[in-house]
Amino acid sequence: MIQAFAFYLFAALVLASGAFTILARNPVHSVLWLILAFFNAAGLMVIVGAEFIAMLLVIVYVGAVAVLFLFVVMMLDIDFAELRSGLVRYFPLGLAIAVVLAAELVLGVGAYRAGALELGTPAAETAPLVGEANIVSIGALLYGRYLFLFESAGIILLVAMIGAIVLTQREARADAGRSQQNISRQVSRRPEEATVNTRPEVGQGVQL
Amino acid sequence: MLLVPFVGAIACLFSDARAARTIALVATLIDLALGIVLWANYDIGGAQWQFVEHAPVFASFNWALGIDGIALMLIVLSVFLMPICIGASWNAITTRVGEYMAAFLFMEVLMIGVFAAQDLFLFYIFFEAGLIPMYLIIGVWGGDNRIYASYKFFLYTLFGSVLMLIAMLWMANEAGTTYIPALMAHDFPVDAQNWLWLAFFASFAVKMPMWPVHTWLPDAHVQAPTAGSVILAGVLLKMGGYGFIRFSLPMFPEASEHFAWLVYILSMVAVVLTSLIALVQHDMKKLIAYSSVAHMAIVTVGLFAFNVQGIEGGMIVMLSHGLVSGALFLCVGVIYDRLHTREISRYGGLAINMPQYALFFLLFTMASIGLPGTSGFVGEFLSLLGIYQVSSWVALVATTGIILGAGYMLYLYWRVAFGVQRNADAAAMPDLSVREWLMLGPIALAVLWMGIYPESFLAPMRADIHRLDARLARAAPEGDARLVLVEPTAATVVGEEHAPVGGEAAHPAPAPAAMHTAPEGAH
Amino acid sequence: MIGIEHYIVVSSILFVLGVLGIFLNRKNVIVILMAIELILLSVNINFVAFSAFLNDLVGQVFAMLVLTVAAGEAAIGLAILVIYYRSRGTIAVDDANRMKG
Amino acid sequence: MELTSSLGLIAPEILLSVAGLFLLLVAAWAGDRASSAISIAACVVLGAAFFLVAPSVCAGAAGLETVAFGGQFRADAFAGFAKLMIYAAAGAALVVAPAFFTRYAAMRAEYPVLVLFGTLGMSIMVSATDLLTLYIGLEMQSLAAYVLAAFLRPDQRSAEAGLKYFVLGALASGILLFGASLLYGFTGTTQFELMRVAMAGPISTGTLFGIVFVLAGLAFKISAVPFHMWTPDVYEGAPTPVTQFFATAPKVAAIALTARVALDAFGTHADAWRQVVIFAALASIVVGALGAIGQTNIKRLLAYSSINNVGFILIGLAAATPQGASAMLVYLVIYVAMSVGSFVAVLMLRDEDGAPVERLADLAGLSRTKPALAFCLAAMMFSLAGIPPLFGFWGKFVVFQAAVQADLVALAAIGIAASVIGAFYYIKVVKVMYFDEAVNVVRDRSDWAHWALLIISTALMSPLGYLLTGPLSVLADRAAASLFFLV
Amino acid sequence: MIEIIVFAPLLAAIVAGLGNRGLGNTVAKVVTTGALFLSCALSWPIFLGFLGGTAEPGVVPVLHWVQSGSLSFDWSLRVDTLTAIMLVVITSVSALVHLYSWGYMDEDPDQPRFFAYLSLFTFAMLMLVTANNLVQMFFGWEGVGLASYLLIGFWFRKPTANAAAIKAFVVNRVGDLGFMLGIFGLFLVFGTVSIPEILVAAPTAAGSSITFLGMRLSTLDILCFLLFIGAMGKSAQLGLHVWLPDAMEGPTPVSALIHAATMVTAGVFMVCRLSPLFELAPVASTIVTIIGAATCLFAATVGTTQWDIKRVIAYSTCSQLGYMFFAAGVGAYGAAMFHLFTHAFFKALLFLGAGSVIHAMHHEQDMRYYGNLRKEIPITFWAMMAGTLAITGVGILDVFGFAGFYSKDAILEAAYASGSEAGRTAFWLGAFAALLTSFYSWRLMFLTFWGRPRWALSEHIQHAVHHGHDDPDEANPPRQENSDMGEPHHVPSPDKGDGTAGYHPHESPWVMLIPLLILSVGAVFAGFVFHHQFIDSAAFWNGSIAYDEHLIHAMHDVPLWVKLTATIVMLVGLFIAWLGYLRDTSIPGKFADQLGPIYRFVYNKWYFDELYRLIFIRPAFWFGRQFWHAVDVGFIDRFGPNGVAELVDKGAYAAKRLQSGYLYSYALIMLLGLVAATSWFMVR
Repeated sequence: MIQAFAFYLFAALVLASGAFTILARNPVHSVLWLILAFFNAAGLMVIVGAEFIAMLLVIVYVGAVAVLFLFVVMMLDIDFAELRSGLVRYFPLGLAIAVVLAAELVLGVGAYRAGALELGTPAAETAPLVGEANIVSIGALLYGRYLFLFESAGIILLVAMIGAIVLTQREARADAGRSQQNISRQVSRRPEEATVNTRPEVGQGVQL
Repeated sequence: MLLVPFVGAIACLFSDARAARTIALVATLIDLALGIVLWANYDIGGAQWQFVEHAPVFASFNWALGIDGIALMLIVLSVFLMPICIGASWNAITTRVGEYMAAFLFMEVLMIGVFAAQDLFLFYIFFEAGLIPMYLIIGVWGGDNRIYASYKFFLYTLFGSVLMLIAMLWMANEAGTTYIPALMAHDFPVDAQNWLWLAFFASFAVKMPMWPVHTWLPDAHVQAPTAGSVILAGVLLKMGGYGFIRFSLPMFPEASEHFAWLVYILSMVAVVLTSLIALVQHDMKKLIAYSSVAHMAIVTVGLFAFNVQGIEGGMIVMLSHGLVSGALFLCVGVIYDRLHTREISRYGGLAINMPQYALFFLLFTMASIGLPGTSGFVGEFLSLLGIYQVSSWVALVATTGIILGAGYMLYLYWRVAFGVQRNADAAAMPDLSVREWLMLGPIALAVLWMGIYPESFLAPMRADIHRLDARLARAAPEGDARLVLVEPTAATVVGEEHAPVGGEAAHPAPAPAAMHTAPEGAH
Repeated sequence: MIGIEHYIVVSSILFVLGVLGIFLNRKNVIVILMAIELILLSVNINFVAFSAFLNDLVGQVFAMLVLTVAAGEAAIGLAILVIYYRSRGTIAVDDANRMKG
Repeated sequence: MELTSSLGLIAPEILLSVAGLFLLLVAAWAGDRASSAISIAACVVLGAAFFLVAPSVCAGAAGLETVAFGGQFRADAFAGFAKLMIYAAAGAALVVAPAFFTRYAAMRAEYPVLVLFGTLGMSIMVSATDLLTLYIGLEMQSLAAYVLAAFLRPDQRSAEAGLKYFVLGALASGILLFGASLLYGFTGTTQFELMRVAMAGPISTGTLFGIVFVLAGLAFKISAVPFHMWTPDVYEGAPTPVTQFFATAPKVAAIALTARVALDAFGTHADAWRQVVIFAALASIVVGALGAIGQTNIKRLLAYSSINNVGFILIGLAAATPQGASAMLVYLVIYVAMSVGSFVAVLMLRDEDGAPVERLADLAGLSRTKPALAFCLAAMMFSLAGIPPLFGFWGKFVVFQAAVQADLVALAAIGIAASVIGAFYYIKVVKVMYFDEAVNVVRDRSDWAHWALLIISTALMSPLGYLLTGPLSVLADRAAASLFFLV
Repeated sequence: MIEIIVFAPLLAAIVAGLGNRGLGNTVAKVVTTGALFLSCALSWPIFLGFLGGTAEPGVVPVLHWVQSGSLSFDWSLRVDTLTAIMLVVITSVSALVHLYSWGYMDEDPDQPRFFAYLSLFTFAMLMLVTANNLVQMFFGWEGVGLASYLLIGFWFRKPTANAAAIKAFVVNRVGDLGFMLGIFGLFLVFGTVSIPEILVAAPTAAGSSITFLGMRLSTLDILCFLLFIGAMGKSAQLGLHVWLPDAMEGPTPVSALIHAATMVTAGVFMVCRLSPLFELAPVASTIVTIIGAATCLFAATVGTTQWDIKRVIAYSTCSQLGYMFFAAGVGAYGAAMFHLFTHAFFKALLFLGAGSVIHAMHHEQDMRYYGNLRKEIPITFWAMMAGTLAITGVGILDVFGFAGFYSKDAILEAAYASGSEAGRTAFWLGAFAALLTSFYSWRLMFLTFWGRPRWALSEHIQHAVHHGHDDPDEANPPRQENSDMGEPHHVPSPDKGDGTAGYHPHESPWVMLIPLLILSVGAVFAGFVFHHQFIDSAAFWNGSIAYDEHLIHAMHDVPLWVKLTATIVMLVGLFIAWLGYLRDTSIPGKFADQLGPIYRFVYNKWYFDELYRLIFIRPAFWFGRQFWHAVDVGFIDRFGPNGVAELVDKGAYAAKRLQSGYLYSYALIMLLGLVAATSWFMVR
């Protein structure tokens, strides 16, 4: 009962905030709605017992991605007054198509036609480990069976990193010294050189 | 034979104008010599396929060459016309000579290849590849409206042939071989034949060209340089006819019979319509181009007469038309080189200042209208004779072509060679040069030779055409005979009277028993 | 009891919302990026739900990978957005039609 | 044990990733000065990977011994064949890049690294036998590609290209993922093989939707109509070497992947998806041809051309037979060679300032000013149009042959008839080069690397290419057989 | 021997033609004329051999020609009685015409060409008559057509000459259409094109029927009819006669040779050659009879009103050919051939005489500007007189007659004797035509040689007088008086000085007069000498034509009035001519005024030319233009290539529009595709 209530609550919220995400005029609001959507989705996941993914969702998305969005929105400092969300020419058509798609998905996939949904039978080796927490089972899979993909996903992140840097890095060579990174100096730096133990008095700031 | 022009072409690409001309001429002459050797060594009545080269190249592709008499004749025609074309372009082409000559030599390779190919796809490759050099020839060295013409030529013919490719693929799949002789003996299911036939027809009809897909021809001819027109009319159009003989008829005899009415109707329309159109042309090349359409219609009726005379006639018309229309285009080129216009009205009275030219022009005009003693007659006569045995209506309409043909050609001749000299510049044109003599002379001789002693040309083809005929007869035994003899009253007739309708023979000459003078059929 | 179909319906609608977001919006590219995140979210819901109902963890692994990739994607998308904004001075969707035809 | 053999099977991928990481370090240390060296090194790595893969292709590797990681990955001859093409194409994209970027002072050391990682992604794609692997490979490739498209930062068009590519790409992968999730849910597995087994028998609507969504997502990657919309814009906007890369390697990967998904995972329901594929094929041919006609930009024209070509490839897919798969591979080889040739030729077109020439009109009279270049480009165009005896014809030929053998005569007929429309714009390029008055825009001298590539591809396209048909057919047949587990 | 006869002219033609101006006039003339006299000299012994019954028919093979399936024919030369007659006629007249042309064409710069054409013509004609198969006959048939075309258009600077040449060729081609179809049909029926084989096999086909153009017709009738169409074209029978008068644009010797003596008789020859076939085709024979008779009458009526001297003779030729045909039609092939034979002499004579007159009158051809030439050119006059006597058939029964007397009488008798309805009709028409013949022939004589000189009004004469006689460009005279322009524009006023304008016609040179004299001899005696063999001797024909004994007997048994008819009508015609053109020259004018419409109808040649122009030529051009612009350009191109191109362009435009550059529309289209696919599966 509680479960059902929670489900409907989360589901309604996730849909509502999703809708507001795309409808909000101010991108900052959109981001905030998006965050709300993520939270609710995480809630949905918790209901079915996927705590790890739910946590991940909150941490990665809310903590990183959404903040990144916010950051960019702020950084670009766009004149939001100008960015009133207008409707595209094909809006009615698009809406109609979207509705049709939704209906088809709901009808076709949701199996309201045939009552119970026939699901496939999973392979045994990927079933959750008996008696272990969700996170343990996933971890075992990731580092065992799906090692290759896990590593590859790492490379994807690397690529994303390189890409983001390559694209956004300002041409800094002209004004050398501003932010040129000297990796060897960084690496070869020793704690003694870098840190000083000070004991400042209360009320006094650190001398830098 | 394929190698010589190919090497020549490569050489031409990298040489300057003068060298290119020489190389091209030498290459084509060598090929001509080879062609003559081929002819001389051809064993008339021997095996159907001679000089066979066969090399499996890869999975479904084979390098298979070989000729029969029909192909031999067309190859000889090609190699015969090539040096003349080179000659025709000797002075007329001044830009990018090397490439021009290379294009022509490539054309030669491809033309010979088409006629010699014994593999379905090899044939297709040669058939299609001809588009490229021709496209360039028209487009680069053509007249004012060359781009439209070259496009039209290219796309029209391409569209025709791609359908053929599908049919070929299907055939290869069905028959399990791409070897043409094997396919010629393969019996395709009758209902499939219809589709295959139509697909092939699309290609060959465009190439031929038959009405109503002929409209690329006048444009292409008009815009092409002289030598291009010569090759176009002389050889390329023959590919269509050759295709009919090599593919449509032997491979799909039933379908050929089934669609013969279509061919007849289109041909009849073509004969009358294009002749009338030719009558009102102002542009010489256009006129000749339209006349080509009319002549090719005679070819098609001949080929689809399903008897020996018709097919042989069709072949001879093709050969003859190759020579004659080529020569006519050369004639146009001769004066075009001097005055740079093809407007008929700009000329007149050329017989006064160019009597030799007028003589040649006259000869070719006469050959074009099928005067007996010239090549045109033998072919037309045989074709029409052939078709008459199938349908007197078709024969009647097709034969009106000889009236209309006489009309427009003589009208042309009048306006160009006769009459008064209307323009001073036209009147001042010098007569034929030695080079032009060398171009027109051999064709003239060949035209007369073919007219007076066509046996030289008929003999190599005879065995093959008989085979073709036999195949047609076996597969299409229905009574083409709308023309039927009956012996209702004949008290004089002794012996058995057999049913006149259709009967057992493809030929409608079921001579009544008493008529011993009439040999039974042609087989 | 909440069945799998409920989840599918939710995720389907969310998916469609995301898709709508892409072409509903003509002024702001960032919102489009967010719409894409919505789509991915719907996918994740799907995966997790299926995973749970199938009693199979692959779905969750998949969802995790999707999360990872989505993060990278977001980074790159934003980076592209930034350079686009730098070069054009706008992020309006309507303006991104220098190339067409 | 299993892990060891699996690692052996992914040796090329390991090589690529290790090399990528190493070169990234080098790039980070040495900066952009080392970009040429890194490019060369990347090329070497690609070459090495090429030769690592080659034996399995030659041997026609197939069967269980090619399966790695419990069915997520398969290094069979089919994948190998595709990988060979991908590596070669990526190498070509690397070779041509420096000369191009130098002009903008935009040659970054990261370029070869990104190409390498992109290649790694594709490599994973073509070997993927699991939706997870598929997704990872796809995204790795895509992310690299998004970055590459926007690589020329100062150029507004490049940024716009990157943006469009990214947004639509993300949408497409969203669609694909949604489909994947449905498939997972309704079949209970993400492995192709198991999926095929699970799908046997009557098909549920959910699975069907999954199939459609997955194929739609893949159709985006291969830019099949109606998921092609990004192609012209991205091809035009992206830096030319990148465009060349896009037109070749990712396309190969995506097509190989699509083929594997369609034939392996959905193999039991070929009838179900065939209609969609046929529609996409014909629509691609027609739209590609029509779209190209009005173009004035060569790169855009080639983009439409690639859409057009994809249509033909899909005809091979629609056959859903080993012959069809083999034909696809053969076509791909030819297509890659033609595309490389064409784009290299485009790269070689520069005005006297060295700025690239992209307008069709500027080609006018090229045959006078740069006869060799014009000749090569003309050969490419005729080849793309599929006119024998150029090699492009062979590709179309095998594809249609496969279609006819699969009794798709009508499809083949319509497709080949529509190809005539395509011929129109190819010969239009030739027309501009050969028939129009010279405008003398193209002046700059070209890099030797360009020439080398151009000559190689022209030689391939020339009738000499037919010499290759024998081995090519054999290899493609083996590769296709491995896809179908037929040995 | 026969080879030499046939091929000597060909060789000469080649030599003269290729040598052209390089060779010089004299060489060309000598070569060609020499070759012709050689042929002629060799022909007469053959003819005499058959006359004496010593020669046997034979076939000389020359060269294999065509072998196609069961069809096979060779080049070969056949000699029998019929051929021998034609050989003599052709070679003799041709040789004389060659000779005559020495004088007539003396001032022309293109003489080698002219003589080459003439010899070429002779060769073709000889091929025609020696043909052993229909195809070779067709070769000759077309060959003479070509030569005729060339010779009519010899003065090619004149548009009328060109038009006439083309007209001649094209109209002949219409006939050839029939001929070819006839050949095809014969091959279809008999499986051969060899004439003897066909004739042998012909009786077996009698009574059979055949489907032609969907109609079931008697085999031999339809085939003979088709062949006869060919003959009609060549022999200028009613309907296809229109080219013959216009052919007078050619030089006069040409008219004499081709359009009087030889080529135009090819049709008659063909019918006679195939006479056994025609014998078996009663319906076709009837048609031949009727057409022949109708032509005979028609041409004669037109001939009475023409002013151009050559046109009068041309229509006269046409008319005489009609006689020959209806003779053949009623079965009197011998008579037809006989008339052909005699006609060759006297008509050639008349033409050459007319040429001589024209020569004398400085290329003036309008008889209204002649008059009183009797005294100026006496030899020509007497020669013309002989010809006129021959054509009008002057003679006394059983005593002596000029050539036409025997042949024409024989024809009329045969027509009467045949007993058929058509034969009777032909008889009466022929008789009336004979009256007209007499009238127009004497009219011609009177206008030309009697009366007062009326030369002064002639532009030609004035031109000559004012510019000196030997005007250098006389060879290509300006457009000549063309009498079909309507009413005579100036009726010569009788007294304007002496009407001579100071011009003195001079007699032609001897090279022209000698042929006249030789032909005069023929015209006078040919009938008398040969009529027994031609008409009465089956042995003479020796099976080369169908010979109907019954008809011959019937001919001899016709009533006396029938036999006298020809003479009587001749006298009546003479009288009328005398009345109208010597006695009171105003009568014709009044007569013409009174019968205005009929006169104009006849004067304008029954409006055949106008009719043909209206229903054939103008529509042909109109349709040509229509088909070109409307069908080819307007329809096929518009909806074919151009239409497709436009469609493609529109599609390209649509594709371009679709590619709007907006992200959302791209996404929309992707989504559309997705929804379409899913919907497809949902509803499927």
